[in-house]
Amino acid sequence: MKAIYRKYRREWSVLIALFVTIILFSILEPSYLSATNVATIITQSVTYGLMGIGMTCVVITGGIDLSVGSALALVACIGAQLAKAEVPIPIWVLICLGFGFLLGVFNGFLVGKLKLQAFIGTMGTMQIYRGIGYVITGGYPVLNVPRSYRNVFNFKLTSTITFSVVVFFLFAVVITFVLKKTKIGSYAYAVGGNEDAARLSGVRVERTKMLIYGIGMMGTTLAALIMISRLGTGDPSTGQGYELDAIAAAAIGGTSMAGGRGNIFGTVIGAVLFSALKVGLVVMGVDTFYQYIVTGVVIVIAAYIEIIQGTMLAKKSN
Amino acid sequence: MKAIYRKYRREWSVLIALFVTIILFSILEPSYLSATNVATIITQSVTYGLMGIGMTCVVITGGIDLSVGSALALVACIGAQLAKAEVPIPIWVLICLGFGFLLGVFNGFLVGKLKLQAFIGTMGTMQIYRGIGYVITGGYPVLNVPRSYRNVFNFKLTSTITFSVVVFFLFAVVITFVLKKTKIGSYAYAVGGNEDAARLSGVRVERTKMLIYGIGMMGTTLAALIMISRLGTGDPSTGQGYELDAIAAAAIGGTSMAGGRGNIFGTVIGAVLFSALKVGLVVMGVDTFYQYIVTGVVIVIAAYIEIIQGTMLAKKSN
Amino acid sequence: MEKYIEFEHITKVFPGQKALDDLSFSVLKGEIHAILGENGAGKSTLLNILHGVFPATEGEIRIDGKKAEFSSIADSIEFGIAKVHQEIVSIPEMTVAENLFLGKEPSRHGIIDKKKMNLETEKLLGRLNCDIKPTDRMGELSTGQKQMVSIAKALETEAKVISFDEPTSSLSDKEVETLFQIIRGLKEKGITILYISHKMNEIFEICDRASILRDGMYITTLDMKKTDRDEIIRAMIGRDTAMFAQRTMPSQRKGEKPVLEVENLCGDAFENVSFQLYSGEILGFFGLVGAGRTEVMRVVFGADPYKSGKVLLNGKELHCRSPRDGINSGIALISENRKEEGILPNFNNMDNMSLPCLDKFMSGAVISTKKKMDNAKKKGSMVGLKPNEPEFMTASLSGGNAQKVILARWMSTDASVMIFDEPTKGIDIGAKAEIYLLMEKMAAAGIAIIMVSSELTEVIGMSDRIYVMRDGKMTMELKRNEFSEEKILNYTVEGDET
Amino acid sequence: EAELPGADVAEQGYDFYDQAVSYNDLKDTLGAIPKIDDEITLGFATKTFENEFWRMEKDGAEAGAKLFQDAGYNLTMDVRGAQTESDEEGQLTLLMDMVNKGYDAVLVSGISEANLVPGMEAAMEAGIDLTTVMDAFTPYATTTVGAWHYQAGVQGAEWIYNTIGEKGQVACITGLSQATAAQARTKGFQDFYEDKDGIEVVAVQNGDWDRQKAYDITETLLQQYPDLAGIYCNNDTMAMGAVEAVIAAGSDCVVVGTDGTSEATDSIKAGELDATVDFFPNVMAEIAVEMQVRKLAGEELPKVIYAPQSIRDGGNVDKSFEEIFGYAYNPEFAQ
Ligand SMILES: Nc1ncnc2c1ncn2[C@@H]1O[C@H](COP(=O)(O)OP(=O)(O)OP(=O)(O)O)[C@@H](O)[C@H]1O
Ligand SMILES: Nc1ncnc2c1ncn2[C@@H]1O[C@H](COP(=O)(O)OP(=O)(O)OP(=O)(O)O)[C@@H](O)[C@H]1O
Ligand SMILES: [Mg+2]
Ligand SMILES: [Mg+2]
Repeated sequence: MKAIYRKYRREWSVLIALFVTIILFSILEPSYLSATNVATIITQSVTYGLMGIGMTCVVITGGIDLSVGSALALVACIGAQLAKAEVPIPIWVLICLGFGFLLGVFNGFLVGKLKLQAFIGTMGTMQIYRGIGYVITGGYPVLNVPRSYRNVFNFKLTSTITFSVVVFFLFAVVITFVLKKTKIGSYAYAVGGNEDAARLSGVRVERTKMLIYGIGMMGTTLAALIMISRLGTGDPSTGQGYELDAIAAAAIGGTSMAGGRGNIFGTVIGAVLFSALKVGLVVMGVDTFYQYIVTGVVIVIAAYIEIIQGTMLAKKSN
Repeated sequence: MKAIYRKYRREWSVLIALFVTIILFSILEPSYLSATNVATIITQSVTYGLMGIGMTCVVITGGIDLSVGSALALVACIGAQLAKAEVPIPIWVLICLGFGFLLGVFNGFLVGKLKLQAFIGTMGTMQIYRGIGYVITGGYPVLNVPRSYRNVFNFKLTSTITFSVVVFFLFAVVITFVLKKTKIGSYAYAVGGNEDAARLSGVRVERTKMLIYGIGMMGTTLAALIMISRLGTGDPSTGQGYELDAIAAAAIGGTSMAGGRGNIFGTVIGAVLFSALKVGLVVMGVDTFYQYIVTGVVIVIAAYIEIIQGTMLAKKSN
Repeated sequence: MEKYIEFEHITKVFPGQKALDDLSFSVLKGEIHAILGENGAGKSTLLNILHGVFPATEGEIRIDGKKAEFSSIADSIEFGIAKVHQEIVSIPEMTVAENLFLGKEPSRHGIIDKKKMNLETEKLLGRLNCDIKPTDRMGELSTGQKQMVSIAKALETEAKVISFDEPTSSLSDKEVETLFQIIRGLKEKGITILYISHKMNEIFEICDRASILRDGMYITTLDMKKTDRDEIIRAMIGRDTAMFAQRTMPSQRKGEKPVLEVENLCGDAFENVSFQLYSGEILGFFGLVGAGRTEVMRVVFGADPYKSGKVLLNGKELHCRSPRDGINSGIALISENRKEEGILPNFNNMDNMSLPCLDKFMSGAVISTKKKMDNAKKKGSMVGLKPNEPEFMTASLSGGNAQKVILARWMSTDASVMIFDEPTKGIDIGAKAEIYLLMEKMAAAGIAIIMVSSELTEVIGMSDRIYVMRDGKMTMELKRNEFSEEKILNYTVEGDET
Repeated sequence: EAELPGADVAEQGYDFYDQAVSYNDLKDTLGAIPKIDDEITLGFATKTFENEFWRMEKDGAEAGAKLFQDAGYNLTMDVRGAQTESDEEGQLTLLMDMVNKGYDAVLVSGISEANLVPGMEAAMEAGIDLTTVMDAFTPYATTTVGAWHYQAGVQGAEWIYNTIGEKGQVACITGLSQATAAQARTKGFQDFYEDKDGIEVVAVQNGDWDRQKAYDITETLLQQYPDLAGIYCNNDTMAMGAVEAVIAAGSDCVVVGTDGTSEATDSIKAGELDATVDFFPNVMAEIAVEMQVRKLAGEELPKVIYAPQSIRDGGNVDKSFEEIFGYAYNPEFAQ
């Protein structure tokens, strides 16, 4: 038990933060825990969660991907255009995923092969992807995606939960598996932990980065497809600043920005925590100006809980 | 000569990128190199440059400060309010600088003392500072700052150059001196280069971080004061996304996001490069959508020039 | 002489691990006091507590009768305690002088006097006979050179106590000699010195007394003049052991054709290096710090590019562009620098061991934890890892045990050519013997072994042949019957080129 | 699949819808507002309060609600804003919350044309009527009460045209946003000059709705085109930045903004900003509330109602709404 606790202490601390948030809100506003509201929280966490999972992969290698918000918009526009062109649905999904993967691989190429700093390289593609999105759409949202395409990710499982939630959890499971059980996952952690040592142990660092940036971008691609489904629109200006939310979900979930450490479960909880917080502030009708302050304070506290958790644990076992 | 070249190769590469940009633009649009236009480029680089210099300090310690955009707005609002309350000018400047310094020190406290990850800690204060700015102003820009205050940083030296440019270069010189010649500067590099080694050598890491985050925020504070001078207004919603521009200026200038490496000269050139690019795109009347793509490509190329520069040099010196 | 440093009932518990257990002894003023014990006995932990790196769980330390409790390293340095750390910790982007004076720069009003700093550095490095410029970037130095700088760093302070945690692990005898002269000079000035080493001859040469730890407990303190090797070793490991670097088997060299041939290889730090390696052979490479041995091995392995020349494996030319290529060809390189190039700090022992050859641990497309674990247990016990727990984080191991994990990693790869760069660096005396035995067994199984080492006794004791390098050039090849310390040392400093 | 209420508007484009009606024309055809005795809860999911425009909308909606309360209606109004200009998910969250809470009708000002879709679908399913106020036209709402963006661009362009003597260089600083309003305003601006030979449109540049960026662009443009005669900005915040740059350069260039925020009108009074296209956001919101109540009472209304908008310059900045349009907003209640 203690061993399990120790192994997952990062996940515990963000779970604690999540529970505290939920309990506080439901004391302050009993309707907070209504079924529809919980469904809203989960549904809203899907976008950040998927993007956060992808970001976690990239951050584990010691990198970062600032282009995900722009890529979200670009994939959404192209996906919406293809859907309006009535591309057969399975091919549509595959093309979009493949395209998203390539956007990620290009980032990985800049960072791994050309050795650009991840921050600056993906800041460049953040602009490039955004620009391409505007150019191909002329700046206008791609409207009226046919229902059949919208239903792919958006059909209702219950009255309030859609298939997108399943996609989210499936993606989380698959990526957890990839990170924990496959070679590429091990290599990702190795590269993030100590790049030189990894290279000397035979890890092909460049290839690993390209693959991982590609895999990570699949999370954003799924988020884009779900966005098309939910909104029926591909909007070239959407997703601005989402990269920070994705990073926040990962970081709150215990992923170290220095690389080598992080896991998907923590990120998922981090995304749900974020969503629970946002929904809570809205349900309570907190003034938007104060929402900033509350959000900021919660981020700091959640991050700090993780730190004191670590210290307390070290003390207790003495 | 060669030694000088090697020592400053990072600065060279960004200088090369700057020259290439300028030459390209002036071929395409001869009026680009007019005296007034050059003055415009320099004037417009002041905000990003000052914030970039501060960011460089923080990044050298291995950190990052995402809160600078919000802090810019907060300091601008408070500065504008104090100016309207007719606080004596020297005291006004000192209070603002001190207040900015404290905002930075608080970030340094979270990162250094509480050991939060810089990314997540300053993402928290980014929200908090923004919220405070809105709350104290009620969301309204603080208008009609008296001329006497506006003239402090904005009086004209020539028909086109204002005092703000002098402030920019003075700040660059002072911070260069601090980083290269003083203990605290040396410690900043040491902490960023290898925090353990620095601590084992007796460097007080926490104190160093608090001070450096504080010093770094002075750049943002000066940018805020200059903004008040130029616009006559303290706007609580300004500065969103400026943190990325500040980081870009630093990174283009050769500062490593991993810490331990970077210098002010590079950042200054990086900021001017950015400004030259922006002005150039406007002067050429490039379509807004394509501006994104061009900007992204220039970022990537400028960063890549630095890399190939480094490799070529390493080869040649053998 | 009076008691100067008193350790009183020191206990230190790490999560899930008791590193020190109610330990008490004292050190006299102005003596050179050795702290001995097996890997993981708690030596570094004890010094780290003394230096304020972390606090003791229980107990206290008194210096000069006063309770010494440092809440940070900066405090202990201010108090006058200096330390050479076991792992080389330096700031690669800064110059040698900046590293040396970090935390205590000569300055006025916070402004650093760089000129003075460089001058002092030059003087200091001169005293240590090292060929390093104050303005060199730290990251460009070889491991041994970095070690010299960290020693210089401790000497430079005006400390009352200086402790050395395995200062000589990458140094050759020549440099060690210089270091000892300096340490004796410090002792004459009345400075108290704590000295950790696994090299028995050093202890006898320089130390006055030795305190011995075993499993975190204090065993005894011995006077070096009244004791001998055997007594010390018994106290350390509780039994007798043959620990001399001595071959137990005759040469296992097989075949007429070399397994590995290197012809006129030129790289960044060496020129025209040629040698042959035969199956079953243990080939020694000796040289002073910075001679270029590490560079040659990195090129052969594929970690660095080369300018010209050839590397042939079993007669076929190799073109290793990356370590992966080297590994796939059956070459393993155990790097000398375990912290920067060896350990993945975020991995546990089994993951650290399995990284180069994950293919071996797959069931289908999935990595099998069980296979990794089995391998880790097996290889861990072969190298005498303590604790031999596959899920223990490698970064929390003692220095010597971390080195053993790296050995175990490369033994997991089934390579046919094993290159050991300073293989016994930091390894305790009992385990050393086991590792020597292991190398012999590998050789007997037909593996070709290169052993780069700065320890002359080890090179002479274990090798079938020895190549000597100096300044990036091969200076001599010696057959076993030609080995002599004198000859070898001659070629390391001023030998003619072969 | 059922046709959405505003599908035909979407087809033609909000700014070009052939059956759109201006409130100025509509008001006389409307009768007294029918009395509703039931309790009414209205929501208003607006954009960010960081922008004064949306705070004015909020004030207007609350003032409108007050009129009804004073007239004896049992009406509650809940106005909430998204956190930032790009907080699309957050705005959806608050719409969802209003739907979950079972409001009778919701006024929406979407950040983008699409970000509120799931919430609006849920609202339709729950039989909650929607009215779009001002921004981001969406076919889910039965009625849209907002500015005629295209016309605003034309008005701004025309004012500049007349002021600078029908010839010279002009420029436009746009906002790039989720809502296509900016593009409609810009198009109106450009279309107006299409056949004006004396005018050269030298630049159309994105200022991101940001004061400092607009300042920088203006500064650059004035260097390149020292004779620049007029700048039209897609909103007032950018206009305020542009005006400072014009003053700093000592240029005679005129600056026209859009929105009619207090900052802009104050600046016009102070003689700095030249003009703005005022949308009278307070009145617009009051009209929207009125229309929503009428719909709840069962009245049929046009799908697109353009709220009153007018150029404000030095000549009429001190005039009230009534002085400008010849009537005061003062709805008539049935007894
Ligand atoms: N940070 C840590 N966390 C957990 N255990 C630790 C940590 N540091 C050291 N230990 C454990 O404490 C014990 C003593 O380690 P220490 O480094 O003091 O050994 P040592 O005597 O210096 O050995 P060596 O000769 O190999 O350097 C070891 O078992 C080690 O695994
Ligand atoms: N990364 C590097 N960049 C530049 N020079 C280097 C680098 N690594 C090593 N050198 C230089 O190459 C020379 C050979 O170093 P190498 O590490 O091969 O020596 P060595 O014989 O293994 O000695 P040591 O025992 O000190 O490791 C040294 O003089 C060193 O300064
Ligand atoms: Mg040790
Ligand atoms: Mg070596």
